[in-house]
Amino acid sequence: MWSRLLAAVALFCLVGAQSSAAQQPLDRPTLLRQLCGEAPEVLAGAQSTAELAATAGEADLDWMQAVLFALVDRRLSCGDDAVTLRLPAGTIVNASTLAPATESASGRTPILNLRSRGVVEPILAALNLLVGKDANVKLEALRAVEKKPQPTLLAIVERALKIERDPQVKGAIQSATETLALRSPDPEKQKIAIRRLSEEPSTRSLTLLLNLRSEPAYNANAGYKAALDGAISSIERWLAFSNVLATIYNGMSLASILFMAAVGLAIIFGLMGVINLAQGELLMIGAYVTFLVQEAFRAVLPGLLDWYLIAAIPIVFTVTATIGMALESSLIRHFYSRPLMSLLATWAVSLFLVNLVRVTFGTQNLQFVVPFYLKGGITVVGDFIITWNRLFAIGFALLTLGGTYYILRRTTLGLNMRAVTLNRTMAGCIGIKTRQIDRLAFALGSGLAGLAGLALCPIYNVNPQMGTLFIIDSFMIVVLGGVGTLVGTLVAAIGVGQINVLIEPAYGAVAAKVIVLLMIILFLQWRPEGLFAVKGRRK
Amino acid sequence: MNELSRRNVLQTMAGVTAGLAMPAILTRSAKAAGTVKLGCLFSSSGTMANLEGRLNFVAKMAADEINAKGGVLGKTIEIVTADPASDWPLYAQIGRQMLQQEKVAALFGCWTSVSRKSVLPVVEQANGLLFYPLHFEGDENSKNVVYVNSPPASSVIPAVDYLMSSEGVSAKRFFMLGSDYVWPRTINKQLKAYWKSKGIPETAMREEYVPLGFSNFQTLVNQIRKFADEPGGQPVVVLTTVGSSIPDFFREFINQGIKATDVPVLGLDVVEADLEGLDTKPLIGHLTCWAYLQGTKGPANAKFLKDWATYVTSKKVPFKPDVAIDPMVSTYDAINLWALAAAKAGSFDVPEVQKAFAGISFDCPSGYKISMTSENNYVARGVFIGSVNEKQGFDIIWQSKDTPKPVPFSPFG
Amino acid sequence: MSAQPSFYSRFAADRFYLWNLVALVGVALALGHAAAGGGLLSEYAINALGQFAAFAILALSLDLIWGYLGILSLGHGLFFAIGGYAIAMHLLKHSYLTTGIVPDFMQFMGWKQFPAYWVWFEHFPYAVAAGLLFAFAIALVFGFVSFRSRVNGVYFAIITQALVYVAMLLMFRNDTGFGGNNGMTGFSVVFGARLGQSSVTALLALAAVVTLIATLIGCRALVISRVGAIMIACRDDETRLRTLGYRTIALKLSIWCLSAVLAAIAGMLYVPLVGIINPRVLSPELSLEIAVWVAIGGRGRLFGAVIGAVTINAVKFLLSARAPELWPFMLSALIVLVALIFPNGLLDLPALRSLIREFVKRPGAGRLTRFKSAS
Amino acid sequence: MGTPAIVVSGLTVQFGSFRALDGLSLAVEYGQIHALIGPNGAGKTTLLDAISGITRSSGGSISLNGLTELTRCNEVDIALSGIRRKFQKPSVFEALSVRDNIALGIPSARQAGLVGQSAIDQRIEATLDVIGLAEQSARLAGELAHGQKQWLEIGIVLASDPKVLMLDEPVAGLTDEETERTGVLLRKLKHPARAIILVEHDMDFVEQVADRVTVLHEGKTLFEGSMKNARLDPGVIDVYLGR
Repeated sequence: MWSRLLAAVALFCLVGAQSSAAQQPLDRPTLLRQLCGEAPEVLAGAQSTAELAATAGEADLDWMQAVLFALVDRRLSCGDDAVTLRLPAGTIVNASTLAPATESASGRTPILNLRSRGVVEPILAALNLLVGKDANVKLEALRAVEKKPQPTLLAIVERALKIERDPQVKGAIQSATETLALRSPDPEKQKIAIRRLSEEPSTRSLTLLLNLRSEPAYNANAGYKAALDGAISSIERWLAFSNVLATIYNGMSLASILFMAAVGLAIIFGLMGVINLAQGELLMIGAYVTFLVQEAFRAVLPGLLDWYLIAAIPIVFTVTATIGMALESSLIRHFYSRPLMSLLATWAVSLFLVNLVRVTFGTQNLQFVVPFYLKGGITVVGDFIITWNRLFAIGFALLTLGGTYYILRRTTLGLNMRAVTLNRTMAGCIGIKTRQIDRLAFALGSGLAGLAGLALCPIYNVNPQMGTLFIIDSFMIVVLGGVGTLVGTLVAAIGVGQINVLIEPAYGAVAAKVIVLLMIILFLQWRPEGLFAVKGRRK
Repeated sequence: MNELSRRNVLQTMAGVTAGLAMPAILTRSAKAAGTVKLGCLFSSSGTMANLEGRLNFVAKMAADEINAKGGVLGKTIEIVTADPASDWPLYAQIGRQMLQQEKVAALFGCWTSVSRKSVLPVVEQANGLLFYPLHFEGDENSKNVVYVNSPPASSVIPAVDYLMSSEGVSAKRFFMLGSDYVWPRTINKQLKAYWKSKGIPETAMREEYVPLGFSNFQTLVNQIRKFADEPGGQPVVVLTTVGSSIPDFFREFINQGIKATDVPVLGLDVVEADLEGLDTKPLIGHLTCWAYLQGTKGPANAKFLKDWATYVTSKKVPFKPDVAIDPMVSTYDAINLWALAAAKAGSFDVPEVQKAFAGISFDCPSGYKISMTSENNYVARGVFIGSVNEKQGFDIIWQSKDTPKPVPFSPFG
Repeated sequence: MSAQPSFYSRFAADRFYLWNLVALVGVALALGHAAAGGGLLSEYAINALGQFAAFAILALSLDLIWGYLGILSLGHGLFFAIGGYAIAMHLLKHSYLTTGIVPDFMQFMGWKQFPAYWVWFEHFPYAVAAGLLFAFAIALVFGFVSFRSRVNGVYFAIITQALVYVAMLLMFRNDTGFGGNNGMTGFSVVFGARLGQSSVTALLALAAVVTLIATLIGCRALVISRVGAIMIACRDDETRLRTLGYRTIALKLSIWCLSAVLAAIAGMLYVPLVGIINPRVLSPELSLEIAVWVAIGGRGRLFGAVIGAVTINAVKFLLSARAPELWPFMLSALIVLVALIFPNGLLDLPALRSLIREFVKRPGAGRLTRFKSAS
Repeated sequence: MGTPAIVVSGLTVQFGSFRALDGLSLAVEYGQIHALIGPNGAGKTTLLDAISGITRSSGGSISLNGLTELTRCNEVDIALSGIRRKFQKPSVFEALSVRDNIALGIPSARQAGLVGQSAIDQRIEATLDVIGLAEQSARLAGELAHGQKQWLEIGIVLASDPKVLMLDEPVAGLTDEETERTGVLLRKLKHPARAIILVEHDMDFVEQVADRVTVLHEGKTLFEGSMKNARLDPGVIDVYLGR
């Protein structure tokens, strides 16, 4: 009895103390000193900011947001005499007054360790929720707060709910508070939270809900049990669905890479029967040309830097196609009747190109600016994230497919190429310049390899050796699909991509690759002409 | 990298032309009268080239410095380099060639444990000396190898302790992702035993391996995301992939939107050079541990960084002048340690130099005074834990008080 | 009137072959001298000679099927590796039983005993037999399915390349029980003698050279026999040969298996000399390089393969220590030169002679004519 | 007349949607030279391919001596059952000597009815004599003139003393004198226990040597009989010989 009373009094005092602290004016210099200090002090400073934010005035809120943002972004500079911060625009201001200032000579930037960062970032998000200027910023901030719910932040969220004007944001905050009530002692509130969570299925939600099964209410309250079990099974269903989607997406993204690496080869091999082991290096050169385009943009058009990837498309194609054409007329054309020698000769070319690039550019990975449109991704459903860079690769592969199909089916060049593929002598007899067609086809195949290199820039490391990764895979794709059929190459790429991704989680990446390659080898023993083959007289 | 321009191209041309003048190069080794030769086993081609390549130049820089002070025992050091092309047996081949044909006084080299293991029988048979500049899995103590960097007990374990402490992230669950070879396997084996001794259940540990040079981490990062969302406490990733798999992994990690505050990555082999191709802003906070980080304060480091920058610009070295990584410093230390030992022994003979190791010490750029004892061939080094910053480098968030005594054989596993 | 010349006169007909064989016997004698304690050759040279001999056998094995049968395998490293791994397993287990040092891979995998398939590998004859049989079996199965479904030419080449690549990926895995990426190293004892002693090295090198001589004689006997004629016929026109009533599948299969076994023998001789084997011998690049040795030395001439293998490797050894940057450029230039101008290899003396004659006849004529290739 | 050497009935060979042979039926007798003529694409070479097992048929049958069903055999078994074929493009082994080439014509001594190395050598000498290349026996086949190559190939297919001999354009590209000699050679090859199938475009040559002629058109038989009658047949004139 006494103890309970005591507890109540203590609680009262605590609340009182807190609210009285909140009414005190913000001591900016002290706070800054804390944020400039060692890790425990930073934590204490951040915590007191969070507590103050529930009641602080608007000017103080803006200030707190600016300082914490600068801290996280490492724009804060702690000098012995003064603390300054660099605004995102670049101007240096006094951290206490936000008046223009110069950086102190002794200034050093405080480093957040992981623990502090884990605390500061949600607080900053909560502040953004209060003072953010844009609905999107606020929604993102809300998500961040929801992800790491801290008791001190609940008051801020409640305050945000009160002052929010935008109905969309207000609604989102409303539902977030309901979700955050998952740990509330009131089973009814919990039930609402459970329903909210089941509407956003993810492994995380599932974990949160599974924990609730140990709550006393689970066994005591039938309605509660039903709500929880229903929510869990609903999430599990969504997760299963999202896993299927994720597998398909991963498979398609692998398939798109395989297809792009293989399509140029398919054209060259199909038309001329020459195996170009330097195809991977043309791909690598495509990536390097993309890099040079980026550097050119950086030097000449820094404002449009994000668009270098698009601008590089025609340049990469032209450069690699020209290299391919030069290669064809200087070397490859001598090997049309000696395909085995062509293997060695093109390997020599590949060796040469790799080493040429190596001594010119060095061995390090090239540094690419990731354009804003390729950064990150979007959660579609459950755990399924669509990452923009892979979507770019898929889209690019589709465009390549469309373009190649168009060239092969709708242009004179394509018609001539198909004629030469079917019967070289006859095509020559009816006046097709087979030499010229060879050269153009080789240029096309090389250009496509270059484009594959471009599309890989945002996904893979670009270095002189990158081409060798692809060569065996793309050959197997071409042969599996059947020589000389675009559809075959496409189907083979999709098939191999999907099977690979299906096997990978169970047996690991290497085993998946081994199994898939062995399957292809066996298949080719059984059907050497591949999936889609043009039949003709043997010999 | 931004200045790959005519100069580089011209350099290449010059290289190729020089090659055509082969005989001139072949006669080079004839002028060996007043010199003592040291051999380098670092690849300038293949998967390891980006990392190992720069160590050749550091060795030359260290030798130049020593030579400028009058050399060792009155002789100038000549550095002999080669290209084992990231091909492990070739390290053994070239190592043999250097010891038996070139008669080098000591070898400096290898990055991966595989390559060291392949050279080991060669140096043991020829009774040579190999200075190995990488931190590694330990459990080895050959009298013919000087382990300049730290075994796990004095580098990895402190970093893991930090992650598990409340000062770190109070890590409870561990996803181990490594390249499939001896170093990651051994490290993970020891870590598992260590965690077991700390009462962490098996269910809180996951172990995955990818082949060297693996690049498609989409599925694995999916798995990590899942693992992180499962119950049981704060997850961390212990990353022991090497070479190009490191940036590939981080790229996918960024794209799937995982932050260091959600799932921190302790990248045991991540150096500044691995971050070169990346936008590291979304990676801020991930951790690494080494016996040297570029950000360390102190005159020794300032001098080292300045010397390296000058060396790179004056000798047109194809690496960044403003990036220094632990193995570079370790190689620098190694050359100096050898010179100290040889000077102390008064001889270049391996048995004499070996005897002289006990008690030598050197002011390492890391700011620590590193030393060797008669107990083993390990060098006592300091330990740093670094956190990735937005400038493709590391901020030091923890460092050891002094140089812990190296423990070659792990008590765990 | 035109009776078939005797076997011996045909064997001796090729002077080039004979003189080279004599030179090889000379090398063997020098190595024998070294094994007996003579100091004529440096230890490094002895080791290098042994390795070159192993490579030469490997090149010969490829020449047999490529040069004489027209089947290009870009996966011959597979058989080389099988031989190498078998002998490495023997050495490792033998060393373990003698010295008690647990192999590295078992240490880091936390294994207390050898996997089941390592049983009996401490017995040398068993290890050799197992290695050769395994190489033979793989070749038989793969060759049978390939040749039966008429997979040949570039298809066969790239499928073998994929095969060796698959094998490499597989062997990189540590859980296969073959040491993963690390491979196997740390062999300390061979036949009870300490590996690394110079007399032991000389004996190993001598074994390699003697095997090379035996292989050369055997191959020569084969290619000048009727089977040799059938092989060449099969290389040049298989359909023609089949319509004459020859079961070319059986022929190809037997030579292919023979070639695989030879490659495995080469691997067995190579590994004790270098003291390490790891999956890098399974890299597609190495297998391509074997084809390059043969092409540069000249296909379809036994000593072409040997000289190609020895020269390329000697230059490579020399350059990777002295001017490492240069080697890939030189190699690619050599390949292109051979592919474009000397399709029968750099030892194609008649082609060289007529090339010189052409230059002399038409001074200033810059264009080089290509010479007709054998296939 | 006894059993025909080769009986083709209802044979169909299809490449994709194109029928190279369309229900073709034909009988070739022993002791005769049976010529197949017709315009390009009529299916002459395809028929030889089908008989020798190089091309798989999609319907119909081919039997040897009324017993062996050839459509179910592969080309090796067909060759070993005594059928030999000379290709349109001279297919000799250029890297081997003339003698080795002839020797390769005897895949199995027992099957060719020869016992002992001396019997084989005798057969080789005899064949060399017949084709008139005895003087050239040590030369490489690749060094021979075009006409000599044609004869060498006939020698190769002759060496095993085949029951059925198929010759695809043996005089294509030969001089008149060489054609003359080939004609003489062909008549020498006629043998009561041997059937010879000849595909040729040289009508005069066919008229000179053939006992019987089948004219093919679009994979079907257009005419069968003597060459003299073929020249008079309006259908044949229409599609092939021209007016």
